[in-house]
Amino acid sequence: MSAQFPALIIIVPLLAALFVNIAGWIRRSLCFPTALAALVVSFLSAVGLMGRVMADGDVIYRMAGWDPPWGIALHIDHLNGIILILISLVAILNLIAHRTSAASQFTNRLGAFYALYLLFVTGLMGIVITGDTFNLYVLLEISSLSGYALLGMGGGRATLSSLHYLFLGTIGASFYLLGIGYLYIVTGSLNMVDIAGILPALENVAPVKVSFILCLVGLFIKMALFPLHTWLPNAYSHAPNPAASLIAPLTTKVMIYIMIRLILTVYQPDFAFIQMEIAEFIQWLAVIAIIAGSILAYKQNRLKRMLSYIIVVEVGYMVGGFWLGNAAGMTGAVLHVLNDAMMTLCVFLAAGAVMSRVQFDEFKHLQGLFGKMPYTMIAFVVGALSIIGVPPTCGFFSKWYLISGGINAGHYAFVAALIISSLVNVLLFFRVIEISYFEPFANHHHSHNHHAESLFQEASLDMLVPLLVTAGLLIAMGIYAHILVTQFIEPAVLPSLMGSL
Amino acid sequence: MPDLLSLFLAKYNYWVVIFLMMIGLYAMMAKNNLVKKIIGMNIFQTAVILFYVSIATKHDASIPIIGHGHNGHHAIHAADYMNPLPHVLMLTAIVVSVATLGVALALAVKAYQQHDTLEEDEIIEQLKTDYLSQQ
Amino acid sequence: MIWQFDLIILTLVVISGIAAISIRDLLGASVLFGAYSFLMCLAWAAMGAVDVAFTEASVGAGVSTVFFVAAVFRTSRRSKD
Amino acid sequence: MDFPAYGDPESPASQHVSPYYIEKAIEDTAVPNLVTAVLADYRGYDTLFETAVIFTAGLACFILLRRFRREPPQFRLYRHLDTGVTLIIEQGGKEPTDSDEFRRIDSQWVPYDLIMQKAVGLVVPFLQLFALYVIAHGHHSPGGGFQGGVIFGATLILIAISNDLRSTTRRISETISSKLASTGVLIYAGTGALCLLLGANFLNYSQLSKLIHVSTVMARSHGILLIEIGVGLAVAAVMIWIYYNLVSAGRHDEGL
Repeated sequence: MSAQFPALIIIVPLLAALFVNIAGWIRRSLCFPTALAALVVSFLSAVGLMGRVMADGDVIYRMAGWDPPWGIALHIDHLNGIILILISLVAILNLIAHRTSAASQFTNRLGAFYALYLLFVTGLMGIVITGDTFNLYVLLEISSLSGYALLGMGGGRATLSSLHYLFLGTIGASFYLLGIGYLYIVTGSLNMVDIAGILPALENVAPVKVSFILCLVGLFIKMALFPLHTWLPNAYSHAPNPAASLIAPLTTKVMIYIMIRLILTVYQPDFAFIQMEIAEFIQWLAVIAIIAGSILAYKQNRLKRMLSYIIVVEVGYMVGGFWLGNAAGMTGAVLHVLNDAMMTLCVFLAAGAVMSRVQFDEFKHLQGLFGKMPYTMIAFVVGALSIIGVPPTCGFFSKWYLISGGINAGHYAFVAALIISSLVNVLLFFRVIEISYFEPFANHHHSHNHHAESLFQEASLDMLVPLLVTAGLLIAMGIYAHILVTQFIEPAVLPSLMGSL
Repeated sequence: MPDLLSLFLAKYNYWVVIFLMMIGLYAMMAKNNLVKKIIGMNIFQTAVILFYVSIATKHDASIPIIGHGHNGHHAIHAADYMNPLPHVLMLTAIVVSVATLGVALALAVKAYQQHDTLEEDEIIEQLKTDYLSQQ
Repeated sequence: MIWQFDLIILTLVVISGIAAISIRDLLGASVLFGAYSFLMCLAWAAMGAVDVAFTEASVGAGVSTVFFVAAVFRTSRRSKD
Repeated sequence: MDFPAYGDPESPASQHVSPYYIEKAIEDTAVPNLVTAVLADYRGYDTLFETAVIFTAGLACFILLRRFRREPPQFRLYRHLDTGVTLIIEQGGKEPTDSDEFRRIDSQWVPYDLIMQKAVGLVVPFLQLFALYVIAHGHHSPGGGFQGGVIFGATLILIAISNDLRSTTRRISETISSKLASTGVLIYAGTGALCLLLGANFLNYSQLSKLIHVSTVMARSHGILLIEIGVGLAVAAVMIWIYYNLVSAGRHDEGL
């Protein structure tokens, strides 16, 4: 059965999504267990697959038995193996955490919600696992469409911001499609490895350059790099919590994965960093993203909105670090993809737990939370420390790699931007922690409600356990950062660098 | 001048694609009405599809369906049939575009239910006044 | 594939595309978008992509237009631009 | 300009991968329509997710628009069929039953059109037959599950437009269309999973020959037919599902 792990990772959540949709009409109580079981199977397959990659090297799964480049092949190496585990883990933790709040929010539409949840995860896993450029586009659209629906469910601003996200996301995906079209014109192939074999021999590089730029612009829109970030804060901060804390940690990170995959596997670092002559420009773009994102985050007065702007900053870290083009920078970027997904999950889950009790996430409503929900706030503080980059947590280590990459490359502006944004993060989170720790619990938003005092307490257990597990993982990933780097990330990043630079 | 004209004619498919993409992008950026933006989005997507379809054509080739009576006695020459692969990809892309259209229209109808208008600036105005009244 | 035929259809495609985004009546815009899709389907059929053309005829000119009309029916017909 | 000219048979796009499909598709799958062969077999994994995209769109429209809370309307409109007079019954008034004499109508500007109803009633069976033909004949002519499914869905939408929304929701309720959509994708993914259980890779239809006793090539051809049926079912169901939600803005009471 282990030969079928790559198919199982994708197919089990897809089948479960279909069952859950039917179950939603018949017995709603079946939805959650089915979804959980499917994601656990997916997670275990991903772990098993990673074991195979570690033991025997890259795994290639030929869909329908056709050899690439004629058929579609799934290609798993160290890089996407670890990201597959990450995606399924985040999806499981968030699913458990929002079991009760989803059941109370979506009532009649619960089956559809879980089906979309699973389709979103299927789409992301499919993007990560596939070795075919066009298949990537189809799965990108699955995850995007389910994402628009999940984000647009909330009332108020959510609808319009989701529609904006849809417009920009469609433009981004169409640019990507056009990019691989140009690549197809000159190579005649869609398989990533096959294209990589053809590209170096081409004399005619203009279409390749055009295709690279088009793919990059499309992905920059989808990953919300600074000037193209406008859809993100609105879409994430107004979305319902169960959806926001799934989509916020994963979408941008998977888009960055696509960029890394295209550069490492398809276009080759040599072409991307040296021949294209845009590395400098993109590094500066990343610096601007980091600084501008930090400033915008500072101006917010709502928790989820502030966290959304921090995502924009983190995208700047990863893009900038990767485009430094040296081993430390790329290792840092990949490590930060893993860490940032977990820490974003941690803070969004904490925000969701707070909002499950307080209903609002403006800073002024957060007073006295430490006394009322200590465990939630401890987890929030761990997440905050990790985003700031304080040593025992994992955020420190990826920042360390990013900074040393910046110093190696001699790009001191990037280093300075990293340090400044870390300081701004200190201010940002200290402000939240100060309000929630030092200011006494104010009764003003409950004064009209006599039961408020008794209702207002620590978050429910099924929300608290995944939250604390996530916080624990942040520390564990920090302590075992060197294992992550030497066992998983360096085998993924270094060989492609050796070949070219 | 004839050179330029022949250059244009040999590659006019690219020009039409670019022109349609610009129409689509213009509608998405400059138009204020949500349904207009959605129409623009669809035009943008069909432009990409046109691009793929046009790279599949071959002069003096037939449609990619192998005729009846062909039972393997004589070899099939690839140059006699058009390239089927872009057609396959674009079938998928059309499906994706109608799916996106459905979701976009659903969001537009939902926005209309909330704000009673399809004009984007009026919706944003309403959201701003709501936000200020909350403060 | 006859290039004169192609060129005429593509010109009509461009014209109906521009018309669809510039007309003020949204119901008219929906119908013009249907015409745009149908002309596009002709262009693809002329390029030999019969399956794609068939799909566009049923999806773009058929169901998409119905969806547009349904959405316009539920919202408003007027547009400021 | 470094781009290949329009219609150039020597362009790299037509040289590397695609000649294999053109020359080998009949040998491998016994399907003369190359597009169907590539779509459903060589790149069947793409098509599975293409169907899943449509399913996602159906779910998305449902979850965004559906309102289960039913507010009774301010008034209902009934038309006296013989005279064409429209009755406006305020809330709480005595409503006539649907009969040959009176009929509930949705809004005043949608005219009751006998010719339209009867004509649609006449053509719909033929259209549905054509849709089934398109699904089944995708191996040999343009068409296939997706196109046939859309046409089938469109015939149901046609009934909804020519009569009223209720006449379609009575036949195919929302629940059924949702379940059918799931079932359609399930047929596709299930066929793939069956191949997986028979010991081959996912979607490798040649393994179906163990079950139906034909050659592996014909097994691929039959496998393609099976998944086309799944696609057709899913697409037809999703099209009417989306239409229900869009046209009634999620209330499913009245429509175009």
